Amino acid sequence: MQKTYNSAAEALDGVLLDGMLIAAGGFGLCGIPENLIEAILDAGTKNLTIASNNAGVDGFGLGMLLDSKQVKKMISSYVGENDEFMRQYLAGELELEFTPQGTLAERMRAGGAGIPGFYTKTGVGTVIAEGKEHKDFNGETYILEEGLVADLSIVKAWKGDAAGNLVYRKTSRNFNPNAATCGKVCVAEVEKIVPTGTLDPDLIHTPGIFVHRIFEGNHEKRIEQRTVREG
Amino acid sequence: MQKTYNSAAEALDGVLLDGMLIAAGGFGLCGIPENLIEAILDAGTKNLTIASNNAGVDGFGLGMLLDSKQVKKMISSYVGENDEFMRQYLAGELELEFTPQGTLAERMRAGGAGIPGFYTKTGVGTVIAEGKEHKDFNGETYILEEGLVADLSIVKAWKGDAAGNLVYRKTSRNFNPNAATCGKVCVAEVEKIVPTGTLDPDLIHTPGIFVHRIFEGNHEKRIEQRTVREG
Amino acid sequence: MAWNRNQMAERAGQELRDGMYVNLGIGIPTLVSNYIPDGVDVTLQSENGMLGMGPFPTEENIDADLINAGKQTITELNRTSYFSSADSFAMIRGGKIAMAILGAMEVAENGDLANWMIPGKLVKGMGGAMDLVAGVGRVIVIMDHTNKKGETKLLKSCTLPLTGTGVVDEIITNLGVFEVVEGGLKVIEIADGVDMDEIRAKTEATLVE
Amino acid sequence: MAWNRNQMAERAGQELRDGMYVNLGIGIPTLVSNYIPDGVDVTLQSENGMLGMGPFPTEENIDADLINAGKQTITELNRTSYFSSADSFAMIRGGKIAMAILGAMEVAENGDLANWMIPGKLVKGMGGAMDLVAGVGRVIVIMDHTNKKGETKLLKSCTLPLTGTGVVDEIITNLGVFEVVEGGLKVIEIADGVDMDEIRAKTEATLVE
Repeated sequence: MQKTYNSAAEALDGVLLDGMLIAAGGFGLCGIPENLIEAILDAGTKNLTIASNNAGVDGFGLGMLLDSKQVKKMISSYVGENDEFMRQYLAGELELEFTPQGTLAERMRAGGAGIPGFYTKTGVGTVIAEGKEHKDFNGETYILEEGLVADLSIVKAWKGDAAGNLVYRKTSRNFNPNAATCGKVCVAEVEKIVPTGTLDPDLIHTPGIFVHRIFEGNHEKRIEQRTVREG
Repeated sequence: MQKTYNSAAEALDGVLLDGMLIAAGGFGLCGIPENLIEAILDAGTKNLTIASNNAGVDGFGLGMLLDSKQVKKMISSYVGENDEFMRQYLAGELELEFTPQGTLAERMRAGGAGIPGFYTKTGVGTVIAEGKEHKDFNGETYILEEGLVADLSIVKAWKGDAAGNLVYRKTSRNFNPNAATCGKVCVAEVEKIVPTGTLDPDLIHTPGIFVHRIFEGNHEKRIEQRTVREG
Repeated sequence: MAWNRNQMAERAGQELRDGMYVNLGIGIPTLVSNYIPDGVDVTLQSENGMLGMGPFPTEENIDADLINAGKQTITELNRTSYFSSADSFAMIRGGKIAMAILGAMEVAENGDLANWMIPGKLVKGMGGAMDLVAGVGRVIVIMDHTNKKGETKLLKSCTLPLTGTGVVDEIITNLGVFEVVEGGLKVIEIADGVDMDEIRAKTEATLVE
Repeated sequence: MAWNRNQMAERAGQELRDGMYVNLGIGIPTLVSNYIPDGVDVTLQSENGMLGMGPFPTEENIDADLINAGKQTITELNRTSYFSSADSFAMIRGGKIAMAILGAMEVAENGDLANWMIPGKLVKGMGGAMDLVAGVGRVIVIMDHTNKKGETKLLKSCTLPLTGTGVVDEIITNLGVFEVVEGGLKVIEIADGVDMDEIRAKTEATLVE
């Protein structure tokens, strides 16, 4: 069982298809699968639907796939950092399914966990609830949200091993563990591939069973809002 | 904010009520909250409903609360190691809500996550599905299971700190992190309380927000099936 | 006169209680962390996956892997833990966060909140706001009493797409503090240099005694 | 003649493919781990929260915190990871486990399975079996062809409470290997010293060619 690959392009070989649904990890530009996004740009795969909390910024992250018009639809909670996104959306060139952040994370987890639907209070009484089944539990109203199963998951971790076990670092964890579970195929890029057996089995965030392919990437790790206090 | 207590009895002071619903961690006798169970035995709290994967063995773990007739009902997936359980159940002295193991774990997680119901394939076409709502997603039939919210969670971890952060060890993790989330109050017993700041924040299994009270206990850690190979 | 941003944040700080887990929104709510009263130990949650948020870093401590929900670089504390987005919102939806303090475009007298979208104009998204207002124990809004055109933001009913219905418990504006009660908003505090006439003139929502 | 327990386990081992994640039930299925073919790398999942299950420990390596779903002491491997019960069954329900091999009381010709309860008599519970058969890619049953009274366990329809409906893909008994196909069970292998007459005599389920 060989899960390690030498590059993003190799790791994506044979799994990209026009029109596919991709689930991506990352929050803002933190913990995004930079190398895999670039490889999808290079591959030119079209009509993508991408489930990702954000849409990158102009010229970086998923913003690159918007610039190249490879994206048909985004499933996101917040796209406010990307002017090209806004332009394409307001011009009707891009579809957008707004999903509250917690609902999006839970939809990914549910999809990966074989749960096709769950009820949540989030969005009741708002446009998010329109057209969705409503149901009362203990006198309160909830709406039905569906699990999200993607054709492909692309995630970024800090360390990983050849068995596909992943460990994330600080808030770059975010959506990555959830996205990793919901793809029929999951490709992970890591900062460092470590020898199998060196990760503490009690402290693995994503067990290898979820990860089909893994490679070591180069990460710019761009910072969106550099805020500091006096030293 | 003081979360640390000196004993199980102290940590349970004021939270036990006759007729309450308790969610307990543990699988078999592995990772069970031994000290808290003993303290509930000493407190003599009655008519308990206990959600726990297993019911202990005769004379140990939750079996002690069965012997003392403190339990009205169990919500469990497997009770086969306990003769007194079987006797009380077949005599009609004890209620039992059989819940498949994965459904029980997910019901605890859902209850803690504000999800009042979710759909699962588990149990479709069996007695478990009787009386439950059925719904089709993508041509397959699922049943609705409800989130479980307990009045009290009792869990056992390996290490914890004064902020309530918990780390579990090997397969003694099992239901503990899920049970911890679903109680209105969660009391945790640990083998060792460590100074706050010594647990790696990337590697905490149960964040302190879930844990209201914590104490250091003494653990027998009885083994049910001692199986060995030649050395 | 009225309160400035820092005074509004300071007033919000008085709502904090020892031991609380709190989520602070972007903007003025973020300033509340500067006004946590002495002796009150509050743990800040950041919905991108962190409990125990520390102050902004010094220049040499900036870490690209450590940001808050506003995408700002931050630091950790000794009690900090990190978790996934699903686990973060499990906490939020599950009612484990005692209080959220956030900004708003409009609040209605029944507690309806609009703070995420201006149709045809501003399309940023709700982020975690809908989850927060649905799941958190107590929701406090901090905002200016009027918008840039001088129009009130405390309305009989919201005109913008809602973030949640009947979710706001208290509103802190530059003019005072308002509690959402049966029948409308109750004035529970008036800012220095402001009087009830000014509040009445600048409020569309029903004010109850 | 027919196959003994170890031969049945060995035959099941031939169903394993390189890279598979597999869950083995209690009893004969546990023995399958002794018969993983050379060159086939299989990762065993234990539903109490472990991936990468190793062999039984030596006496000095027994660890009370390390057991399998049968509550037996076991060991870990270098690729092992541990997780919660909810995460474990997320894996199972989510279809990440390629194969489950488990025991049974009865199997019907349409793949119905009964292996958890004898009403009024045996009340142990389903444990994780209902989740496994609902979620796992391929379900293989290993069991004796007949019960202690000599009655067949391969039925037209199950008489005991079901664990799942239409879930079994293949049955390995002491008499042979049977695939669940349209219309009934197809004999795909016969044990040494057994013939079709014996199989027909001991099987109630429809046998299809």
